[in-house]
Amino acid sequence: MILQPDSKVLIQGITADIASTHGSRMKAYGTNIMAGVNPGSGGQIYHDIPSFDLVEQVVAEIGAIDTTLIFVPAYQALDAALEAIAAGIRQIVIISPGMPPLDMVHLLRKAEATETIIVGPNSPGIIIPGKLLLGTHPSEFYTPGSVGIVSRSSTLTYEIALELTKSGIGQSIGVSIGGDTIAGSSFLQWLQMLDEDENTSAIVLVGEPGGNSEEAAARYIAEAIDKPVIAYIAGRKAPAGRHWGHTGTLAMVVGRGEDVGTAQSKLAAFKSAKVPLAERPAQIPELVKKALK
Amino acid sequence: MILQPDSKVLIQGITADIASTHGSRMKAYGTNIMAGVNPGSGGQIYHDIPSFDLVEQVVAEIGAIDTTLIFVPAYQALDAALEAIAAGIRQIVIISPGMPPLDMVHLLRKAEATETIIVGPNSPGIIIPGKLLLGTHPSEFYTPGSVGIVSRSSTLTYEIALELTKSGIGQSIGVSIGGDTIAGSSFLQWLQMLDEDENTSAIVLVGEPGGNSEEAAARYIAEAIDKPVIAYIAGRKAPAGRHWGHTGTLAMVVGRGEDVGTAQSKLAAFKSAKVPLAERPAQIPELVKKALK
Amino acid sequence: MDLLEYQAKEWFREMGIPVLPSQKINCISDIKGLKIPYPVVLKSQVRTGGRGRAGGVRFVTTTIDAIAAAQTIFHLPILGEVPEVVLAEAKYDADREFYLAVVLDTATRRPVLLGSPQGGIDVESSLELLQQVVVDGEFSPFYARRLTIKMGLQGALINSVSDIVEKMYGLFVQKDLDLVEINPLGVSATGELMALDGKVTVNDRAIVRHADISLMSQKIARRPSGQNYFDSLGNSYQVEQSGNIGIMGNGAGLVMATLDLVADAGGKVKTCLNLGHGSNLNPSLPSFGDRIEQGLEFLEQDKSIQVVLVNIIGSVPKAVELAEFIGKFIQRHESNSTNKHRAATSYPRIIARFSGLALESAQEQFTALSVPLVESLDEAVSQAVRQAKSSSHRK
Amino acid sequence: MDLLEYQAKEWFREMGIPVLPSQKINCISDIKGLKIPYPVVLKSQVRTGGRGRAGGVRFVTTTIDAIAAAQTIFHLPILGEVPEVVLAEAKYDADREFYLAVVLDTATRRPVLLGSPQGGIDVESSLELLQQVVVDGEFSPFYARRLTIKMGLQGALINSVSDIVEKMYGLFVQKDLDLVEINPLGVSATGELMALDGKVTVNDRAIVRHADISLMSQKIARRPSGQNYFDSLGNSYQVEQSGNIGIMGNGAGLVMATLDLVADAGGKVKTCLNLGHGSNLNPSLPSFGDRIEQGLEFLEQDKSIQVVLVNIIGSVPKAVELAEFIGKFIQRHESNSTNKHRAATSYPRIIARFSGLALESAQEQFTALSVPLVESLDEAVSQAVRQAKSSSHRK
Repeated sequence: MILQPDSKVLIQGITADIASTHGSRMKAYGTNIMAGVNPGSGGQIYHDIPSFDLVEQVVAEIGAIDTTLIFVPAYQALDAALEAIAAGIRQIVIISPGMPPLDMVHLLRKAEATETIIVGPNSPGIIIPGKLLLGTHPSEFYTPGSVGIVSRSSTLTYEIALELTKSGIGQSIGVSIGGDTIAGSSFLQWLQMLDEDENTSAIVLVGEPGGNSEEAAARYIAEAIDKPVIAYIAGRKAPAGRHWGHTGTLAMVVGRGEDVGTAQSKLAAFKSAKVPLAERPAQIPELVKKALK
Repeated sequence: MILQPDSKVLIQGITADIASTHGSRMKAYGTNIMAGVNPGSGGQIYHDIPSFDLVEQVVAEIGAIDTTLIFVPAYQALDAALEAIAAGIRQIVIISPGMPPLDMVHLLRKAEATETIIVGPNSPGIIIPGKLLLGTHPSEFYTPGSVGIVSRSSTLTYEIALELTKSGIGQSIGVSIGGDTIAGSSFLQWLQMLDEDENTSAIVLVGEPGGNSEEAAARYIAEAIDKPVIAYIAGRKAPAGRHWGHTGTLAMVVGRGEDVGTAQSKLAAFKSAKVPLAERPAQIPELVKKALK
Repeated sequence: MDLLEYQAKEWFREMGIPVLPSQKINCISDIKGLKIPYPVVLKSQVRTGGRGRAGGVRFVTTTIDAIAAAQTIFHLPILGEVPEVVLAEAKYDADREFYLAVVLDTATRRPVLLGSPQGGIDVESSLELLQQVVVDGEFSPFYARRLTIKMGLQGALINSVSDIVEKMYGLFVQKDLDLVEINPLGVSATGELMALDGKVTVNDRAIVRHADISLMSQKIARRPSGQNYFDSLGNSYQVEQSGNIGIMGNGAGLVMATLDLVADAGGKVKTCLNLGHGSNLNPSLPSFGDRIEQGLEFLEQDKSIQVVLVNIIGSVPKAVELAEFIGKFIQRHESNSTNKHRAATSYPRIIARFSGLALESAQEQFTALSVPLVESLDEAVSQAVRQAKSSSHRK
Repeated sequence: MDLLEYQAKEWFREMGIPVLPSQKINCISDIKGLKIPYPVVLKSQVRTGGRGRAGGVRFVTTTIDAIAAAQTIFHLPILGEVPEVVLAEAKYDADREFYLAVVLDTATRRPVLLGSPQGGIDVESSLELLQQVVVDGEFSPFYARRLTIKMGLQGALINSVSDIVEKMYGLFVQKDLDLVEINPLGVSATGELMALDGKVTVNDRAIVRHADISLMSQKIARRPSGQNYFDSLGNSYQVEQSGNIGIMGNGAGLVMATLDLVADAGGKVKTCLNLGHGSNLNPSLPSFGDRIEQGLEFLEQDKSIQVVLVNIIGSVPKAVELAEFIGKFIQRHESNSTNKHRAATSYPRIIARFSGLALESAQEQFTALSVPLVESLDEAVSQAVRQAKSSSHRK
């Protein structure tokens, strides 16, 4: 993934308050926000960001775009992403929550065929503290350093970043793959990227009940990741069966209501992968320090 | 396109009379018919051709297939072709007539993405006289030689082959791209292939009213084809507007009922490309002889 | 298959494309039950174009006017077509008129979106304004927005017009269309949109897989489908009103080549029939033999046809089978005929041209039928033309 | 959203999946109007499983039997759920029973076709027979045939079963499902197929874009949607029946982390609410401020909740806004309350944890409200637990 501070960034759905507000925050953070898109708003300016009607018009006028951030309403997100792919954009962060999973299935078929990276949906995106903000992470919780945070949550990710920052541990990156059933990028992809990233020396993985991506991540860490990883799983005390929409339904059918998707299943997976587990957010800094010794 | 006599060939829809009859004729002609497919007929034998339920079972048992010939009913042809593509087959001849054009649009998007060649639909396929029969051409009309025939028709192609054969002129290939609105392969592709084919010394192009593929072919011949080409267009006397389903509807809308798609338009295109035109099938042999002098 | 305006608009309504309140007028007395307030526009429901110029669209303000206008329209043929239905529709004052269409393009082999900011009757005079967007990948609404931008639309019209294009594309795919056209799309001063006239062409190949469209197509044919294979459009066509030769052949290209040869030789062709493939994959089609017999019966009905040239090439069917099929037809008509003299039979003279394997084996059968069997196409053509010129009229 | 069996079967019927003749029984008197001939099966329409074992499915041969059985079923709770409707269905003698499903798989991120030649209640005991086919590309019927081959089917069953799978997939995509299951699919001795029981789960995210499903979901909620944001499933959940702490936070993960901390510290949590994002892209959602107020009202209704821990992190909203929202709630309840003594208010004690910019600026407002504003999560948790242990019961 191209995450250079000077990479060119687009915002789709620029007319939404949240989009233009965060657009101007990203600009202030140094992100190279080139333009916004909203059909019917071509020629207008939002928080100093020029707006276009179509993504292809932006590319025609400004040149190739590295990353687009999608802020459009949930049912329009698929079309916005397909429009970006058709215009040659190969990195897409979908901020919008509420995308129906079958829209994601459709998008991922197209993304895989075109080698496009999708982060999200329902994700605050990516922050490289001090360098680049691609999304809605509140930058005040982050400080530059060498710990990578990979998560499925938004606010819980900030909480972890804050704990690290308070303990004097900076972060190399904070990324949320998004809290939805079907996510574009996976824990595995990010673990691999951070394992290869020379600015990252340790990884904090934050999980929660639902699906089986944490279990897959635990196995992958044991097999392929050289850097130290600390895991934290929220939801140990959450009632069973209530998985906040994360449920891996195939697993539920095949597993027939067994332990699938529970925090306990995830904790067990990390335990057997010998990944240190934090019991609460405040415990993470000490485990990181210990791992980096 | 791989058209070796030993290339491996599959027949989808093997239970249709026409399929097994032509299958045994192709075998007799030397074509390497490996298997047939029909869901529910796995394990049975039709005219010495072993039948399977799925294309992927054939590939698993016999290995990669070069070309599949599709004989299934029109509304099932799209699925049969997609099944073949999913099983790794990259040359597909659709014999079936009556495929709705939007099914072809769907198939062509997939075929282009996977670099699959589609010949047809509504086509008798390809014959390389004396070597290979991939379709329903009656081989008794053909004789080996160096003239390539490219056509949109079935029986009219045989008529031309017969005229050549009667005049002692053999054929290097006989191919029909199929008589439907949306055809998988184009005149342009075949002209290019035959221009590069060392066994072909002259090309006979057979056209008819409807669409604008003959006009495009005429321009392409003038620009890019080195070998002599003779054209014959049937339907000079056919009433206007009756285009036997070949009508290029975009051209009709944009051209608003002008000369689009008529035999006259096609004849004019070949004239201005300085391609010799036969007035009737029986005139083709002399024009070929003249061109090859 | 072309739909009538009112049928197209029913589909538009189902898809959520805005159309005016309207009512189908099947007979004059329906005018009295009109629920749309005057002023009203009455429109002849014919499939041919140029309806407005021909007087098929009339604006009326009272019931008396409406009855008079409807009477006129019901009796007004437009390019030979008299309407069975008149559509009564509310009047609409458009500020601007756009043109929108989705159509299949055989060159790019994809659907194409078309749009012009000058619709209505102007679209033909300003073709340079007609914008095209090829839907190369799977459709997504951004293709529709791309069209509106090319049309030069701005602001709210980008979304509202592309929303209609999206629905048109939905209809195009869902109903297997060759063409869906809105012309004009009325645009009011406030930006409200209205499909004022529409044209829909269903692809003939796809009709059978849509139960609703199959039903419509049977109604258009005005008889139960399948009575005679050549009743359905596409399998037969007329060439010259004054012709006296019928042509039957297996394959569209072959039939056209035969037609050219006959015409060049001075023959006058009345009707051409395409028998289609010798063997077929569609079990609901009549067999090849039945199609030959139905074709001969079809041509026999037309008393002006003196000679039928049957041109069959290929390996299916065999020549002996062909003799059999033709023989059945002749036998039926001979037994019906009281006068057994060949010179004055009630059915046309048949010339059979066959090229394929085992021609010789059928020669005897054809001789018995007094039907010449010819292998050379040119020879068969000249026999047919000679015969047609010398034939006396059939009874 | 889970559909009831009879609703699932209505969709099956629309798609052309074979189902038995059946009739909805809303009340006992409907039994007399039964048009299906006896023998009949009466089935409790509840969303929970294990209906058969619990006595919710009864076989009857006479009207008297049927009335008695229906009465029993209408009063029989299954895992706490009493049916509103009983389905009366013809009896079917299946020779074999298959299992079929289409389900979303989060691992492959694709729909998966599932099938087993041993359906019915056996499917759980023979999971090794359950075959899977991932629909990696766009669906085409060959995926369904692939499933039937993996299931070991042969001959005509390959096409007939894959035809049903194709229709299930059509339903899956058309209605945005998480799951569609037929279990069992009855197979008669002659190979005839019948969907004997069905399960359909609609994805909650997609409900709003289907007018028909939106309507169904409103009926299930049994009240006009949108009254309180936390009435709708997914935004709230109960933890411990005997708990006395409520948790509200912005984000599912954060709420769960807070719940774990409170429970670990010895607190008993009754209810958790997820406030969702600070700002949102869906204009039909209540604003963040309204959601905070609605959340407090929602928790206030439950008199066993003594303490509410509000945990907000991030930059939207600001701390001063949070104070405002909480203030509104308190004011409303103070003015309703006659007893102004804090120790015995009618609403729960509130602990506000806020982490973000400009925390200090709101400190004064919170003090005025007597609501502690805490920055550290651990500290907020221990205050909440301490408070909950010392609280007397609310009035």
